[in-house]
Amino acid sequence: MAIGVCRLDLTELAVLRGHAADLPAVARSGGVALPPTGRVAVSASALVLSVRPERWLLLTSPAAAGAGAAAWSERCAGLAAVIDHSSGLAALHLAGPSAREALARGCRLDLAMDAFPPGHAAATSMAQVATILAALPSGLLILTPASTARHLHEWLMGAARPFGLAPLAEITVSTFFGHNDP
Amino acid sequence: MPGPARIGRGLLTDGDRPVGFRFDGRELTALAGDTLASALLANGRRLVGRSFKYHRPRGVVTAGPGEPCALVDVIGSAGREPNQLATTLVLREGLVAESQNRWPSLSVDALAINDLLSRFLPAGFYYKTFMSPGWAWERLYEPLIRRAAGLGRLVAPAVEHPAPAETVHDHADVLVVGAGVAGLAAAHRLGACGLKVLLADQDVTLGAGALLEARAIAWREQMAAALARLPTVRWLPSTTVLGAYGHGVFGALETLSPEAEARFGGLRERLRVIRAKRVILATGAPERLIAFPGNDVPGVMLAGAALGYLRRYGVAVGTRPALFVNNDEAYEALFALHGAGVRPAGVIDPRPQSLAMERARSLGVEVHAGAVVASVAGRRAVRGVSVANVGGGHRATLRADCLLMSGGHTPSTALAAQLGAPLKWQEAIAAFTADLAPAVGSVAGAARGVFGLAAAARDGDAAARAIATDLGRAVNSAIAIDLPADPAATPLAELWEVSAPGKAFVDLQNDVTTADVRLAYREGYEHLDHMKRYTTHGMATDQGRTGGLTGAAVLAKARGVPVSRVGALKPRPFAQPVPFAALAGGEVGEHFKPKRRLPLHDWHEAAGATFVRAGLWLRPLVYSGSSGWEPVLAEARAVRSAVGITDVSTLGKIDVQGPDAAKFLDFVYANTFSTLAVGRARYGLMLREDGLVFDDGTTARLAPEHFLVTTTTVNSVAVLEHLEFHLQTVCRELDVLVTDVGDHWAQFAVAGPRSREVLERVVTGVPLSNEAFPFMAAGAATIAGVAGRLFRISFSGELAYEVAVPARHALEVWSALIAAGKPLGIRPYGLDALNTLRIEKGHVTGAELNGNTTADDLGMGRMLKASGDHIGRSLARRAGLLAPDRLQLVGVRPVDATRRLRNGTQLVAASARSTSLGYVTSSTPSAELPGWVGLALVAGGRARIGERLLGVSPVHAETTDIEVVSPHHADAGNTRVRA
Amino acid sequence: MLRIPCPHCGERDETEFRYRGDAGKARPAGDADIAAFATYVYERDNPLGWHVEWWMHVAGCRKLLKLVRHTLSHEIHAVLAPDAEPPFPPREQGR
Amino acid sequence: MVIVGGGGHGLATAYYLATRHGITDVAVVEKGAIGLGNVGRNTTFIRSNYFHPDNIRFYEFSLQLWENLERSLNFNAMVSQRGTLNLFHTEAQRDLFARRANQMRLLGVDAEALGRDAVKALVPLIDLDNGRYPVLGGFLQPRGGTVRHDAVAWGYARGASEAGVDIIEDCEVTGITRSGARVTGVETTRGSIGAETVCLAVAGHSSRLASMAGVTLPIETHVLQAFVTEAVKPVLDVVLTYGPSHFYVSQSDKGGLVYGGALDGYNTYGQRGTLPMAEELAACAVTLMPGLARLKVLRQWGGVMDMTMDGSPLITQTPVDGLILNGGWCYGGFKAIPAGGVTTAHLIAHGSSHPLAAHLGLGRFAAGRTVDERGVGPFPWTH
Repeated sequence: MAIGVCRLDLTELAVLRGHAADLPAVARSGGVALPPTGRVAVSASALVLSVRPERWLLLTSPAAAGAGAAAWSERCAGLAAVIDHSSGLAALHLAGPSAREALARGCRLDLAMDAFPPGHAAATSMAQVATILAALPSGLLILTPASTARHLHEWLMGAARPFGLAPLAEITVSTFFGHNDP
Repeated sequence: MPGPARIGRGLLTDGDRPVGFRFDGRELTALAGDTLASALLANGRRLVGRSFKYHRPRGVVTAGPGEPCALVDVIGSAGREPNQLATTLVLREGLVAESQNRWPSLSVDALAINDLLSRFLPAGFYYKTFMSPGWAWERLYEPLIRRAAGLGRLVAPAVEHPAPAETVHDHADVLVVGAGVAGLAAAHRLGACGLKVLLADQDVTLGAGALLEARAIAWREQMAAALARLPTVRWLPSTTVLGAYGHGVFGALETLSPEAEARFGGLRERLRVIRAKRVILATGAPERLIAFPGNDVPGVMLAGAALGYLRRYGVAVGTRPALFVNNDEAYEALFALHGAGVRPAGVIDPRPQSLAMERARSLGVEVHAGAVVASVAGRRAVRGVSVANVGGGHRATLRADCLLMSGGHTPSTALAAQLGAPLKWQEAIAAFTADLAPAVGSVAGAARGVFGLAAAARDGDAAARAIATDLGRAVNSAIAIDLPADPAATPLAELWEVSAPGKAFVDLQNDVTTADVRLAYREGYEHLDHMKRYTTHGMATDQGRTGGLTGAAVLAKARGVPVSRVGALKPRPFAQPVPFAALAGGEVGEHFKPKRRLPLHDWHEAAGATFVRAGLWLRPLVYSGSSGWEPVLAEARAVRSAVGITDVSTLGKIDVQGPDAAKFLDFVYANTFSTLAVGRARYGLMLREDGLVFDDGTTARLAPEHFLVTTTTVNSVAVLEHLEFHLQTVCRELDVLVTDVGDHWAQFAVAGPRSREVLERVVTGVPLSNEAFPFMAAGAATIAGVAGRLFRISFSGELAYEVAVPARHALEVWSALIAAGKPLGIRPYGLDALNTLRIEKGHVTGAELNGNTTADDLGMGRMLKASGDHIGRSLARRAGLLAPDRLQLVGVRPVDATRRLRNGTQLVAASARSTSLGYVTSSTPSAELPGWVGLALVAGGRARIGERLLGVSPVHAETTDIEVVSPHHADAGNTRVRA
Repeated sequence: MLRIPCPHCGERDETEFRYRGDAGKARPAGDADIAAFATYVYERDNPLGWHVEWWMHVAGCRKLLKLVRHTLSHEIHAVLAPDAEPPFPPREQGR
Repeated sequence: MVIVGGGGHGLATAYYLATRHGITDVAVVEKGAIGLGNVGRNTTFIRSNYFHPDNIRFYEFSLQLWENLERSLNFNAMVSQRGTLNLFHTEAQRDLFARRANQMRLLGVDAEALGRDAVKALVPLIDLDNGRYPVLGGFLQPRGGTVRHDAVAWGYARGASEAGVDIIEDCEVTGITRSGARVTGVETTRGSIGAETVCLAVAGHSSRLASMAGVTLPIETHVLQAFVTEAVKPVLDVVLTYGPSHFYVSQSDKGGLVYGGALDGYNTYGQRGTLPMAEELAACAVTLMPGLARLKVLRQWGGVMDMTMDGSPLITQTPVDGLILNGGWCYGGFKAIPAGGVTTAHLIAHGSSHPLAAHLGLGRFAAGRTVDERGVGPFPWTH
């Protein structure tokens, strides 16, 4: 299996009271669709996932500091709080047939393909660290707080070793854009 | 065939692969697939250990995980591992094992004198003896007892790195515990229905009882092949389900095969945490002993064990076995040995007649019906048995070299009981069984008293069908799982003990005898739990698996009640002793807790920082490898005299947005935030609802409906939860969103009289003059080209700014600040210097915000808002929290400036040296003043400013004259921060 | 170990949640007296039986849940939104 | 009078009522068999190292009673003063322990500061530099130690019984009767018993019993787990505590390591253990003492603790006249048995608090005089 480090920007949209119905249209104007809680949606320029009710994480290619969040802030003014997590969360990508088996060494969720198929997303903790998992056709994307990213990465390397580990690669998140859910 | 007692092919041994091992220094050879027990028996070794209390010679009693006696120390790369079960320890080339609890050697054990002294060492002897003279318990008896304690000896390995370990999380529709016939049938049925099944069994192979009876071998092979074809069934061999934890959660210990061990880098076991919608407990019914004099002599073992050694390993446990049983099932051992050419010495059975007895007679075996074993000849090995009539009276003496016993079978009810199932007494098998509620699962096969292989298979299938239906699966009735019909059997006759002179054991490992149980009863310990605690019955590593119920029956008899009235002991996890390493998993040592690292961790490391572990964080303490205060004071003085820079990214940062954000902050803080102007920051104090201080920090208003709250490092998680909790309960009507942004922002304090000059060189877009950007100003700024935020706040007491930028730009901004400050003498400072600076300034941290202080105690009583509700408002007004003698924050200094202060020093009046008036919370050598300065909490402290007290630290043998002063040692007028 | 069916995330191990105490109590009005607040903050019904209580899904959706849980059997009868009234009392079960 | 609860505190209270106050018209009623509640399922530590001077005095009194217990009871409770060693791994912890030890010494109680070398010499198994939370030193109370828990219940029961107290087993209290604001007796599964004074000493069941008299307590019931390993030859000669996970451990005379940690974190009456706690504590054990890796854990169990809102106990009158409470012991009840018995007996006999237990009344909460050793506030699951 292969563990890749992803460079990406993350912007969170959190709906203000009474505006849940308005946000999807605004999101569409920004080129993304908002999936329901527990799901990932892919558009031409972003992955959007939701693991908290009425909150979405937009994953886009890296830009200047805060630029993505600033654009969304303008778009969503009065409808949603917009929070930049680009530096707050680190992203790893796991590919290969053993990835889910390796993750079962620390993940308490059922990651079997039928229980967590591509298109699903979940927040949980793994190796004592907060994580957000997204199942993509290419593998699993893991978001984790920047301060514990090294801990999680070290842990993942250890868990993956018995399954064979490909050299570390840097992956751009745009690789995943445009691949629709199966 | 290595070993004189190996008389045929075993199902599990490979006759072509000899394996060498060493026991008590002797080189021996056995076969691949052997356990240490089968290997020793194959080599004719009977004596394998000494008992706990009496040091009596002991041999192998079982062929599985319930073994009470055959415990050994294994010596290898993992050190000396005590109490390994020879009966489950799979032999590997070069294994080194030693017997335990004997000195100087197994055959000559000096402490065996305890056996002769045993008249003076009955159960409970500790409580009544060893009392005189008064000093003797602690100085003489207890040390002696402790030296004699334990069985094996633990010696840690001399390796530096912990062995690999891991915990695996499993999910299934149904967990089937036990891969005997009932479990196999159940797993097969469930798998055929498409359900996800985990089939866990402690054995290395499938089959259990089916392995032991020749007529079931073909069925077992068919079953194994069928299961292998079912994609949703996963068999976990060598996996013991340790405990049932409710809500479908089970813990299991998997012991890896040598092949798997190699693949996983030397991993020996893994802990499995299994979650299943339903469970089928097909855990079988272990055989139990009979308590008769000499039932512990090496060579006395359970009948089923002898059968196991023959079938599994091709080992005959003796050349002339006698059988002492009360049930027909146990005769299978005799028939099998007979079939393999071993001539039995005879059968002793308390029943007047039975079908199995008839069959034994027909094979020409001498059968003593209506008889019991009254004694065993031999000490280190069985030489013969003395047979008596059930009603008493000697009947015969048999020459035998082993004695196979069976007092019946006791269903394994531990897991069911842990799931809350009540126990029911079953007269037919003289044992308890338990049933599960359908929503939990079911018990199947021998575990619920259904004996006979065909009957157990049908039972397992029925349980599986019911569960499959319950889980909404169609059941295909075309699948047949039938076994050859079970032979007819005569029911057992209850037989727990034989009354005859001599020690008859109910707990072989803890050396508990029937006499001990009766003594406990006579002493008043008639409750089963009391008897257990008094005698230690059932408390050994085997948890009373072979004799637990027997002991209860002996107690019942003493009390004159049926066994069912005495009940059973509460079975607690674990079903099998679990190595710490396996329970601990991989997150140990360095990885015991995650390390939170600063965005600039590598920079700090390269700069020579010594790190301190602050909760999960690693923070630079001082940029020096050497201890002592000099490097710290050099850093602090740089801040006081020029400029310093420190990484404060560990502070909690919470984004608060929404129309009601200000209103919300007014409620969660004890002071007001709605009046804060955009572009300004304010120090805030949060209380708990009980009125005591919870946390403090600076909060900035970035926009009318957008605030940034900062928290202390240590409370960042708790404060976020506190805010979220109140937003979802008491403040439910408020439209506010709070979001953790702690890791997104790297934050640096640039502090010192020349800090403005540094900032002016890197900040664009914000004029930094005192008028344009005064103390407590806050706002967006571009720092070294990076969009970030700037706050004019100060923890050090100097003119200072905090710079916040997205963490991925931390290095470029930090580097730019250092480069800009270089001509001004900037230097990085660590937590120690930060602490020095804040103590001098009288700022509080966790040492003062200790959960027992009020705002007023800390000198901040005036901050509390006069009107309006807030958390903690009401209870802060309780009399006890307003009392004038409360501990209040003050400054302290040694009167003699050459003396040091020490945290935790108690403060007393010279006139009343045993009455604490308070204590030193924080202290440091001062960067600004001569000598040490400190903060303290002192009773009525503010009124004592100017007084002298004694600082006493008896644990350091120190007494110091202390002057109570204002907590603001430096810049009491607070002019620097506004410069 | 509890498995708590989070309405937003599905069934999760108890280790993902933080217990926040008795949910059967309401904070007194801000101007209530000390005695009322002392009762609110310190006294607990602490029943052996069904208990309405707060759990926050800190490792998941971070939502606060109101559970109706049996304090002996640990059976979870209901998982509700914070403002929902618990369906109380559920059927009693044996001790 | 009736004492509800045949555990350590109930039996000790009965014993001291009879032997110190001559009150023998006492019935101890126990719903099951005596000594099988918390007194029979705890980890048996005794010590008097506390922060609050009032707590130090109270627990020191208890420790001194332990030291003379076998003499007074003529029953060997196997008091073993092998020392209690609190390790610290941060400077903040060191400061707290120093403050506590100094306060103890002011009151004449033994306490010593140990450096790393001394810690290592005392406990060779410790890996001082374990990587995650290196041990910086320790504080030792040499007179701390362990007691054989079952013997305590049995010894007090025997002593009380010999002094004339009735101990009634298999007798569950189903109601507390009142006449106005006064207690008049108890109803039990074996009939009614009239009494002028009813003392509750039922640990985790305090709330349940008090509610029968219409009293609501500042108590939640939580489980504390404990574990024991297989018996091995001596490897640990002191009672040891280590901050992360609140891990504590000692080796019993029989050879098993007895250990435990923090509360599970939610209220429960279920006396059982959980898997996450077993994993957490094992990880802590192996981190602190890697040499334990191959030692095997035998059993886990749980006891239900009467956790108060400030972590300190209650020896108190209640709003109902004649109803006395000995409870709220949190997980510290075992070590307090002798002092709890003496001071509760005093309260019953004199109608006023024993001077050493005056700070343990119910009124402290509303008055704002809580005795919160750790400063965590009214969140009992965090105490």
